[in-house]
Amino acid sequence: MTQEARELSYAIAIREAMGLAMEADPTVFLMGEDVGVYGGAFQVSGDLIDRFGPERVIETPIAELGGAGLCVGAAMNGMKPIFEIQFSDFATLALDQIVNQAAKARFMLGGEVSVPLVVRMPAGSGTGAAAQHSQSLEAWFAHVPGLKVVQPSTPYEAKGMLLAALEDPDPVMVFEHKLLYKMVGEVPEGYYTVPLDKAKVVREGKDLTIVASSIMVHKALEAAEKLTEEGLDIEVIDLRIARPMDKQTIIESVKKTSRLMCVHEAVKTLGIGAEISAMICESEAFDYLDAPIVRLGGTENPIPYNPELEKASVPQVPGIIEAARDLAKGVR
Amino acid sequence: MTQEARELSYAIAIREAMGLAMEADPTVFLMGEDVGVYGGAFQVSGDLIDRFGPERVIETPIAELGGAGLCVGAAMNGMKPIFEIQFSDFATLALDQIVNQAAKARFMLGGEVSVPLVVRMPAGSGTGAAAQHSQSLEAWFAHVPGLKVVQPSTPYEAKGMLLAALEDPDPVMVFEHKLLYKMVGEVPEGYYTVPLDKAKVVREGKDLTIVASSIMVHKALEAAEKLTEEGLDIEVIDLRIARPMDKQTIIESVKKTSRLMCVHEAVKTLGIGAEISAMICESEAFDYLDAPIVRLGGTENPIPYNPELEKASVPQVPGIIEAARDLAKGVR
Amino acid sequence: MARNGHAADKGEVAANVPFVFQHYSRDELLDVLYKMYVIRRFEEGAENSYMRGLIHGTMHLSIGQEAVATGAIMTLQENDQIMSNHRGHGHCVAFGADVNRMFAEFFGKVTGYCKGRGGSMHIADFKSGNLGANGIVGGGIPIAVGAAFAVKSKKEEKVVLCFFGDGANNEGAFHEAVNMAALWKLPIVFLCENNGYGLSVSVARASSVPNISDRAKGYGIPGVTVDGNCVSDVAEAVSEAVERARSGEGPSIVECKTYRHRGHSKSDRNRYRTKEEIDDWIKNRDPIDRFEMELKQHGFGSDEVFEELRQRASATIDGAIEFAKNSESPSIADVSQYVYTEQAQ
Amino acid sequence: MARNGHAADKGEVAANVPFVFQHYSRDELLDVLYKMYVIRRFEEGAENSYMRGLIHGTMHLSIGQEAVATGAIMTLQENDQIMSNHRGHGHCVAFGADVNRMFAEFFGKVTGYCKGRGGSMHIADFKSGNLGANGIVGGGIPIAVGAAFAVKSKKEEKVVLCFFGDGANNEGAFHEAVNMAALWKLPIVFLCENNGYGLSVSVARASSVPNISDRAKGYGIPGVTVDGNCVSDVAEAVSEAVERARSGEGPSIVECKTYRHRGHSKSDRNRYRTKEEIDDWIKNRDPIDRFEMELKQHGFGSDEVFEELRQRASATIDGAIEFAKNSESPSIADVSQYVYTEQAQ
Ligand SMILES: Cc1ncc(C[n+]2csc(CCOP(=O)(O)OP(=O)(O)O)c2C)c(N)n1
Ligand SMILES: Cc1ncc(C[n+]2csc(CCOP(=O)(O)OP(=O)(O)O)c2C)c(N)n1
Ligand SMILES: [Mg+2]
Ligand SMILES: [Mg+2]
Repeated sequence: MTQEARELSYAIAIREAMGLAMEADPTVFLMGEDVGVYGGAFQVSGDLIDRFGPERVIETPIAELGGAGLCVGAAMNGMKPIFEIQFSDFATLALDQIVNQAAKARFMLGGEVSVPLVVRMPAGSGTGAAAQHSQSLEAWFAHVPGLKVVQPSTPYEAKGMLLAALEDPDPVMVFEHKLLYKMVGEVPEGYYTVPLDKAKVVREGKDLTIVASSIMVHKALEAAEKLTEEGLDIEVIDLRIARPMDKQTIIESVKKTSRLMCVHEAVKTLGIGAEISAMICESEAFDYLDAPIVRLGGTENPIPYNPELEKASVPQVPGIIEAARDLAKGVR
Repeated sequence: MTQEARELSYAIAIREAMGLAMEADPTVFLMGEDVGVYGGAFQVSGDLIDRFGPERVIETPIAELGGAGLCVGAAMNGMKPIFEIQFSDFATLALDQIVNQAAKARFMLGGEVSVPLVVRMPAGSGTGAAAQHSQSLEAWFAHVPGLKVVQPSTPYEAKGMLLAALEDPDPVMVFEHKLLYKMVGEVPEGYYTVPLDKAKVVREGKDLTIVASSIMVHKALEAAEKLTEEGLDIEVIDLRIARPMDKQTIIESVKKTSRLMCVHEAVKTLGIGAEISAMICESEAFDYLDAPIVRLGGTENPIPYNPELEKASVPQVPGIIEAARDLAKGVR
Repeated sequence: MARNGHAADKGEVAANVPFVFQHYSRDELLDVLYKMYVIRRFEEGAENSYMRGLIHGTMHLSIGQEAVATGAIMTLQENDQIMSNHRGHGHCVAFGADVNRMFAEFFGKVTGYCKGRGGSMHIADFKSGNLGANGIVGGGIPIAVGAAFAVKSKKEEKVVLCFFGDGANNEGAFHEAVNMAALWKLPIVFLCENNGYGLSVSVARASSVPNISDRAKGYGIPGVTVDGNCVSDVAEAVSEAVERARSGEGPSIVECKTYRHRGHSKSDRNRYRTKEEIDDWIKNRDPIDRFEMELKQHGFGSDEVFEELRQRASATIDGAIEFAKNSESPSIADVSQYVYTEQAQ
Repeated sequence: MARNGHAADKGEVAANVPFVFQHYSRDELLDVLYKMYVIRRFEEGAENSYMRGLIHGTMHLSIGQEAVATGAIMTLQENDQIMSNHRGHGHCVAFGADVNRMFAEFFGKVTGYCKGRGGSMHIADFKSGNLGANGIVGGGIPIAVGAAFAVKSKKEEKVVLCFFGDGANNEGAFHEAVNMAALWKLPIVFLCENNGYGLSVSVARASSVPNISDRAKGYGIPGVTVDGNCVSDVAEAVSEAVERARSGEGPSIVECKTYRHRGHSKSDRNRYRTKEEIDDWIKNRDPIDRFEMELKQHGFGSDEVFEELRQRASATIDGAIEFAKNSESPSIADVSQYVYTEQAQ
């Protein structure tokens, strides 16, 4: 297949990845609520049901724990399940199977089994769906040895990381941001993978490093662009993978810029920014820091329904600009 | 009642707290698996069933999600439930009720309801119970606005913090360390509370601050004691509450000692040490740091069954000594 | 209102007179009809406001299911409680909520039931005993059982009526909660509003039994299935279950077969249902049409009476939308308010 | 071994001859008895090693339940799979595991099935088709259904036999998994080992139905209850369910009523059971005594034959304990091994 680039939406890029994987490997299947004729709550599976039929695109009853467990068992028996949890908030119902079973099975069985399970979860706020449909819970999963946790920020990453996840022998949690589903971007045709262990410098700069994840990458880039007007040259890193974290890329950047800011949508306390900050403090980059590390994250509340409050609950471009300006200009 | 001190075990101190609360307030009840005639998996409820009968000490079927939900509903309807989850690992099954319901109900309903739920969970490793019965998951809960998360480290705290939790109008998660249940210590008679917003300096020192939680407080104290032989004067803080974190006590200490180490049993990545480290970096204490902040936490694996591997998976006294020595002596 | 009124004395009546006509007065039944109108107008008003961009987020309309909410709730007594779910506007209205505050909530205003923090999926009227909608399918079921547990603990006389969908019965939460309620004979009624689909998945493709009430056999409790578009059938089955619950005999499952006229939520293209099926339910099986007809048959109303009630309902909803529009938005500075209970120092 | 052998041809036999004596040869049945002995000795050996401090952690002994594991597993064919649970030693042995590697696991040695990482609660013999024990009550049930899903997807002939306890049936995982298995007619048999208690809570205090097999009605699948201390009754019910599963008709629940002679785990003071009850089961209803008697009645064995098998079982277990003792412990440096699959670079 050619690797020619076209523009695709994030949702369709994911669908394309699933389709390619299912074509190539008969053990791949998609399971989840409303993934069939409905095409998925966010229209990600779309027409896969027409292409692969109900034996490979399986609509479950509303039963997240059971569905996850089914996928764990199928994975142990040689299949490669893609389990879609309709909103990542509902992973709270499936955590026993993900954390106690999938993540630990290989270890508990002394390496006798692998669980090649991919869990896809729409996450994040911005749709007015309030507190039980808007959380960003990736930090929970990143706290769990045995899991890999990825957060694609573009259609390109969405496709390539999902294909990589499907090649991976271990359980991979894919957090897809709902507001990105409609984002359009270049996506090569055919099969390619984006490795699951590398962050990506998406904008080079020398004054300040922003490590952002998921949708915040775009907000950070926008802020960085605006700040060029003020003469600031900001480096932006797309974290891409929350576990295992690519420490080296961040360390190198901080050694260059001497200033670090982390931006994520999850609640600030114990969000991934905490780990990045602590990790940098432990690393050789600590000595290069010219200012304290700054974290921007969600405010300490559930996501509210009111749209203005909702926006105020997660970092936005003006806030990033302000924080970056303060950080870049203030010298300690 | 007199406030005379006696020696009690951690388990019995908890039982005493439950008994006092149940005597004082008819809306308090204890619910959980095997909390009745069996006396609880760790013999914490003990004879409460004899004292208060099966209407207030309620054995549930094995159904953590349902049990948690029942307690949420009872709390909304004016009761004060103590829900015992037999091992904190099984909270994975109850998280929807804890995180999506209990933690958010007040917020989602605009302050119209409170959920005065106390969840008690035996946590931690050291009993040879392997990967699904040994986790330390408090960081997950500390990431959730709406919850309070406490980790009593002594019989005194166990009783006083549980009584405080039962006075609290909001959901409080109490992580009890299994290996502490038999620990004996001074416990005043009668009713007293330990406030749920203050860490505690358990040993004063000037060379280095160790912030430890739960059982690690004792290991840190032991390490500190040993290091006096080497002329080191170590301050040890018992974090006590993972959410809301008492930042001020830690900041003050770091301003004094200029060196910080965090020790917890949970997996290091995204354990509470990450938050402490990041918080200090953001605080005025950053400028006082003479060395990078060090974190000691669980290794990046599930808890293994083999006892030597199990021990190697969480911080132990020799490791704390070594890390503290390095940190205290190395100057950057 | 029927909910707060008393059922008419049982007298000697012909066996074929439907339950509600035996037990409720004309005024009470017209009030039920009025509530059905209000629900219908409410949902239409919400839909319209949504389409005009005045309401954001998502919402689940109960148009076509009005007989379940009203028929079930009319059997309750003053202090009884309900647990609603994501498709809860009708429950809320039937239970007597103030539609002004409901609309204000949808508009995200401080005058809303949740002060703009909850929206449609978390609408509640806690103080009156509506324990609230829930964004988690099945999530309310254990909570409702817990509410019933508290009722029993406190030796109160209340009953909790717990609404859930046909899709929800496949969640583990349902199983765990129903088992405990049955085991401990708690004062609760499990009311399954079976509208044929859980989002896009039909009952036949989601549940291994033809009727959700069949699940009752696995718990050793009564289970019945009734026509959910018939106010009287709903009320009859629910009142029996409520009586059972109140007298300490424990829970029942009452399954009400109904249909939602609209899509699941805003973004539904209805690819999983045929146009014929939808049209049939709208044209031939509308619960409001049916109840009007029955009222007429029993001489309890006329087109004029109905029209007047309809007008009143419309005016109420128009007023509610105005109220909502004119209410204040919450202040952004208060974004983290209500996370914890404010405690006196 | 019976599991790998073929059932004897059905011939003309008297109707009152128990199932296994109609369908299995003398050698096969003596092998079943032998396995029961091995399980019993295994558990005694484990208990003893535990008491002597050679094994740490916790374990759940199946003494008294040997007829369930052996009677159920003898009906399986070569490639069939089982899902075990926390009380899984007997399942593992009956399925043909190497007791040396089992003991080595309990001793935390690298020669153990889990290389010392899992211990009793995670003992598995994955490559042979024992998908493993589980520390989460009910946790294995959806996994077993998933295994059966894979079997069906790949159009294999296998059946999955899923063991779970009476306590586990109250978990939501049970409900969700059984519903899906029933809905999709997956090749699985749900075998409830009802030993009367989930830890300290009796079935009557935990489940709202008298028999766990009653739950089957709520899923529209067959449910039977048999004497779990009778090898033949277990084998008969399970083989019917296995046949049904294999022929594509879907799952069943087979409930086997049995009893554990020991406490729930190491630390159980048995306050929830009377001494009389325990003694009755030990003295009058021991599954091994009973099977011995039946074998004798059918002329398939004698005290001498049994004694020889017992000796052999004891020797096997003694050897296993020696093997375990003499095996190496894992290296501490490898503490984080097996978290992720090692991938060729
Ligand atoms: C735990 C959970 N899973 C999935 C969803 C997404 N979801 C919302 S409503 C719904 C369908 C519910 O079906 P049913 O219970 O029949 O109620 P209905 O919408 O038909 O009224 C689904 C799948 C959810 N909100 N919560
Ligand atoms: C999810 C979960 N809840 C609770 C426990 C603690 N626990 C272990 S075994 C057990 C009893 C299980 O009873 P049953 O299913 O009847 O099996 P049995 O022990 O009787 O063989 C309990 C409560 C657990 N391991 N997992
Ligand atoms: Mg429905
Ligand atoms: Mg049992």
